Amino acid sequence: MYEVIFYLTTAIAVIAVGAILVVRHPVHAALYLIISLLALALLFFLLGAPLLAALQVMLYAGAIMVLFLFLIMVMNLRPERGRPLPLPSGWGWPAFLALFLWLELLLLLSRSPSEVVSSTTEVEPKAVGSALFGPYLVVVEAAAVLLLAALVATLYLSRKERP
Amino acid sequence: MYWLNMLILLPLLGGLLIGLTGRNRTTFAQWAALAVTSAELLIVLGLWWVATPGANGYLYVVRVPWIPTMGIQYLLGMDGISLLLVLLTALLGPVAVLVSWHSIRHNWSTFAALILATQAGIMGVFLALDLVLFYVFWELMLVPMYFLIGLWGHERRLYAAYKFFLFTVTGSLLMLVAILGLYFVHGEQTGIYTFDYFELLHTQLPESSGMWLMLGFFVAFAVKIPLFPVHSWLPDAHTEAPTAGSILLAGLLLKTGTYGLIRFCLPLFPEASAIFAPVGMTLGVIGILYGALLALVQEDMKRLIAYSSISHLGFVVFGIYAWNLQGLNGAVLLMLAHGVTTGAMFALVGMLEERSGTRALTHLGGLLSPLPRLGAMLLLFTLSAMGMPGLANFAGEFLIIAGVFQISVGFAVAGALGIIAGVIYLLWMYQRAMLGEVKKNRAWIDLNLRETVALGILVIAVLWLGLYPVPFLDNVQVPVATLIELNTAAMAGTADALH
Amino acid sequence: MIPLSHSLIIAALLFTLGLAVVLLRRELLFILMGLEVMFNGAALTAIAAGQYWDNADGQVLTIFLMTVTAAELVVALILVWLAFDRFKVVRAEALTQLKDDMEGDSS
Amino acid sequence: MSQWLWLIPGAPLLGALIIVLLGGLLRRKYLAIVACCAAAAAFLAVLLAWLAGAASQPMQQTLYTWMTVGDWQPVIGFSLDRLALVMVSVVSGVGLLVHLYSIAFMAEETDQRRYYFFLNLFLAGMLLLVLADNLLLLYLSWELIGLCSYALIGFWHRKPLSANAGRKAFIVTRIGDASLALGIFLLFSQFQELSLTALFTSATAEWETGSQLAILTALLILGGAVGKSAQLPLQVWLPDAMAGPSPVSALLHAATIVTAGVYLIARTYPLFELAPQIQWLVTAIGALTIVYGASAALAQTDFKRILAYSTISQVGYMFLALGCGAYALALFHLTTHAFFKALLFLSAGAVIRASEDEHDIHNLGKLGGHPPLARWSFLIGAASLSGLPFITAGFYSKDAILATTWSAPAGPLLWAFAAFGALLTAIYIFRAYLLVFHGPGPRNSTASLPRSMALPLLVLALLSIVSGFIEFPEGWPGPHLWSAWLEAELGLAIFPSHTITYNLQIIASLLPLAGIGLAFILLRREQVGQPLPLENFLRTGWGFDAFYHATLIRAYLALARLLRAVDALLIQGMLTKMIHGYLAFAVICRQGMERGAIEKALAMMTRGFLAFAIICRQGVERGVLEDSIANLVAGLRFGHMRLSATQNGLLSRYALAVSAGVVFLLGYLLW
Repeated sequence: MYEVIFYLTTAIAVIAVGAILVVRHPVHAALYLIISLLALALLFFLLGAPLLAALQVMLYAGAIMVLFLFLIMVMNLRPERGRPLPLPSGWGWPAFLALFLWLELLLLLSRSPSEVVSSTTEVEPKAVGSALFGPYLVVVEAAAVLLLAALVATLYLSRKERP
Repeated sequence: MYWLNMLILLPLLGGLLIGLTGRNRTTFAQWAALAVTSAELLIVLGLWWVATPGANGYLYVVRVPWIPTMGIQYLLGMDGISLLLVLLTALLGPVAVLVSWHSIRHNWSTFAALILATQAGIMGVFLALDLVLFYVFWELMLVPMYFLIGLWGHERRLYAAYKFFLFTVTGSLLMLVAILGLYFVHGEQTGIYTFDYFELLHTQLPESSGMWLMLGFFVAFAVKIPLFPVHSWLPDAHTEAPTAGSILLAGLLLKTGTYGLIRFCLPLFPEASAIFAPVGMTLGVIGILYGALLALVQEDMKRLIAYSSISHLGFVVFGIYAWNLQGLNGAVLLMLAHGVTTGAMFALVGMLEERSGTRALTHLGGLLSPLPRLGAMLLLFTLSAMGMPGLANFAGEFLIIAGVFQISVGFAVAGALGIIAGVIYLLWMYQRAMLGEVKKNRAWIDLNLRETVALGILVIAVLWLGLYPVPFLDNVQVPVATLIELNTAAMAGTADALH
Repeated sequence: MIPLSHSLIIAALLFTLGLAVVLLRRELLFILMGLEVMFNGAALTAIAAGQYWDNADGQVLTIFLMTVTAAELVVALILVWLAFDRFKVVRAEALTQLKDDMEGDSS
Repeated sequence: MSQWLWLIPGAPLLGALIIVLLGGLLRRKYLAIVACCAAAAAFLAVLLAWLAGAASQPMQQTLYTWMTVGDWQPVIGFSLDRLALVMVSVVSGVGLLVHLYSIAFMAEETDQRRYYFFLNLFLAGMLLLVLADNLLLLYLSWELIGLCSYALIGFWHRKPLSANAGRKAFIVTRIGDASLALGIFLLFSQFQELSLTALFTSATAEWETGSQLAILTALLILGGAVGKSAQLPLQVWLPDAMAGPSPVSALLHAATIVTAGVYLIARTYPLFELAPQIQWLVTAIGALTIVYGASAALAQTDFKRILAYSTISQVGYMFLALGCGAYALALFHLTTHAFFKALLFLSAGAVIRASEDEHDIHNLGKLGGHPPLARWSFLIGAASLSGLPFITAGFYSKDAILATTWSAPAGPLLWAFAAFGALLTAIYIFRAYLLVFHGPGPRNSTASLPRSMALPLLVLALLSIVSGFIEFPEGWPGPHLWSAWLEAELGLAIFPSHTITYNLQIIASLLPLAGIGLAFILLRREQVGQPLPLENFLRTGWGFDAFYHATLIRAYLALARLLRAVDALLIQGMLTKMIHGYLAFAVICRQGMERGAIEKALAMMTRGFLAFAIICRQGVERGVLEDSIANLVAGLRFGHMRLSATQNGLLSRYALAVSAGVVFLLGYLLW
């Protein structure tokens, strides 16, 4: 059962990514990307990394993809200008894949925790945390500096051009 | 001695501060830059005053581990020679700031930051005794200089900046290879992998690899000096740079090359250098005569002075490779003298250009009457450049030729010819710029107080160096004696090898 | 129990697909999405390896990967926006400032 | 007094400093007064030195150590022996008089600050030169006076003639200076010592007479002396130097600077005694220069140029005496010459100034109306210069030199030269006198000179007559104060036997009289319109200037231009081409990898071979190297243009390249 879910999720992720390769509209591509990210989150969960799964959903599927969509919206991109937005035609497949994912998640959660534990060894968030603030403390600081730099760069790039 | 760190950090941090806060506040940037450079000068004067030489001739040493696993340290040291060059660096700082006061019209804060960064880099080069640290400073001084030329230069500034950078970087990469080579040779011999200058001094080099490593260093320094075949970046860079840039280039950057010869080429590879010395002297003498001849046919005053720098630096190389008491003393003294004299001449040409709008000798003339003070100053420094006794360059040139005379009479005669050639082109320049009829009639304004102060500092230095160089020479005795011991040892070694 | 090799193959598949997106699509936004997929493939490798050795390091690495991705993406998106705003360009082949200028350097 | 020795050069130096630093605050009139006070202070200091007994006991003073290099520590130190005492007296005395004269002469000038600064500085330099106790300090002052000469000759720098003359003087003397410097280096490398007394002791102890080193050293020092003293072949600067103001000509180019060479040889005579060949060379230079200067002076039309050539010729007499070993006599002639030549220049200056800067002697004669004082003083100077027997100082000093020449090697020949020179001297100076003062213009004039100009003229006229009486000719009754006093330092001159001496003296005293007669005859011929034989040749100073210009200067400039062309073409061009070559090479490599088609490479190679063959044929046919190089460059550039298309700036291509590289690297690492 566990393996079946794993490979199914993998298939969803791969299909979603493959779809990015062929769809024409950026919004569709973004939708497929979200699907694949969610599928990956599920994979992380199955691989015993619940913290990462949660983070994946929050950061990628939540924050980053919103940025993508926002940008697409601001740029108001269309494959060919003049034609009406063909959104209604393209939502079926993503919806189907998402539904599939949801079902899998339900199935997983409905099973008893012991079975899940037996099939994989979970690495606790606590272990991750103590590793982060133990041996990797310096790297965390460096990452903070990186984020600060990105912040400054973004501010600089997005400033209004002086007259 | 944390004062050594101060020497590097003060201009670096000061420059950073001015660059960040001085935007659109020109007056603040100017005065702040002046304050920082003056403070630097005061610190150096203080260090000079209290200097007490240690056992090995070093006055101050700072040693902090940096990357211990690779044997890299933060190792600064100051002996007599670096003291004098640091003094020169600090002296030219306020001058460079003062002459740029009005000639730099945009972005003063950035300009000040770059000037100070260059100064910090040069200070570092003169102080670093860890080879990796030296290399870092060596490159560090290039970058702000590139921007100084490229942003505030004259018409063909981008070409000049690009050429300058390309030449020097090519040279310094060879040096990096040589540094690494030395590191590994030393490591294999002793098992201690280190870039420490004092440790590397004791490396026993096989003859052929010693020669190659020495050549790696030599090429980097020769580009900076610059010696005859690789000099072509210098006239362009000097001509296109802003006045302050020219002062720093001619006064200081060129000295890093000759300093490198004295500090690294000779002591690290005494045998190879002893074999190489005749070639070095030949290159020096070619530079002397070649620069002097080409200077005669230049129309652009800055270019003329640039070629005269080639000639004078040829003298320095000449003296270094003569490798005896008089030659080395003279070389160090001439480095100081040339820094002061040529710096002042570039400053004067800059002032002349501000007033007349041109540097072309064909358009100048007769300016002694409307600009008596400027004319008198230019005469003084021109005389110093042509080796008038009692002024700065004479003592150095005299000692160098006296030293060379003991090695080879022919070379000495060629050097004396170089002095005559110097008189010819410098007087010709002075006559065409200052004497004769005034070619342009406009409201001429003589030197103002700011310019007089800037030049006054240099006048004092020129007279002091010419009339009483003992305080400077005293500092050089111990390092020079060490170098000469190395030479005698090396000569004995090669003599043994031959028999 | 999933063997490590399977996870790695999946990760490689994702990575390759992302690379294909980067190489084949012309729009800047698609290229960025492809990059995201590639990052995620890498993250999956790290997680799978961490699972295999029963170690928190893989997850730590993934967290850093996310940080880096976030920083990279923010700057990249701004740049895409600037390209659109200044040059009215959304496709990568229209941005050819790096092209070797044959006439310019024949001095 | 010893510790106050520095005052002698120090006083004018201080004056110069005051003028340059505070001159802006002073009014024009006071500048001259400050300068005169400084000169007077120097003169007073010299007088004090006389009173303090410097005439019998040499004085020494060391101010401070100049530089320290190992054991060698040259000092700033002075020594005042009898030789130096003579020189400082002459220099400071004439200097003071010229300063006084300048007050009135330069009163109209606007740029007096510069003038007095350099005049005072010159005085300081000259006194320093004389007092220096080591060669380094001597060289310093040697250069310093050269500089002041440059600045003062070019004082009226707006005229290109003046500026050029100044530069010429500086460069020509600098050639001599370089020779002197090399001599100093040679001495230094031999003895590690530059102090004069120490040098002489070690040189006489270590070198044999006539050894090569001694000859070389003496020759190099002679080169320096010849440059400063304007002797053959470096005499060309002095006639042009007359472009400067007249007082400057009087002080620098008659009394002092040109005698610096004489002083130098007299000072270093122990070295010359070690090299008899060079000593004879000094004699020969002197003899030739006497005739050269006198003959060239014969044909000049410029008033001051006559005096300039006369100076060259008279300094030749001093060289003659030096070469014969009669150092005291050379010094004697130096002293009297300083007086009468300064007198001649100053009175000529007064005449020229009164006639509104007219230099041509014919025009001066036509203008007439010269101040009587100038006329009389010029006459006295001319008489003294030509050596009118018994009553003038010039007779006593020149006659002694003529007499002593006879006993030198090749003596009679040298004597003939010198005597011929003496005859010419009388001719040219009286030709000038007669043309200027007895020309067709009105003779009588009431124009009087300002007092500060008159006083120096009177003093110098007096000295031009009486200063000879301290040393009567050899074999005559009367005082021989001069040679007796200097004997201890410079030795005695050698004279031939008394009968010969008397005969020579008779001939020598007749020569000036004959010369004056000849001058009258020459003048008649000139007024009829018959020119002198060889006039142009003589007027241009035997064509030395043109010769030097054609050979040395043009060659030098040509070399400089050639090197500039080489610099531009070879070094710069090669670099650019190298960079282009690298670029083209890099692009070819990339192109070859991308297309990967062997045919293309083959086709390119064939095309390249074809092009090469064509280029070779063209090269052979035309026989010009440049064409082939140009074609090569053009070919490379063509290839570059074609191949740089791959660098297209497309993002995805670059990304592809990156990933391909990664795949390749990974593959390499894995297998």
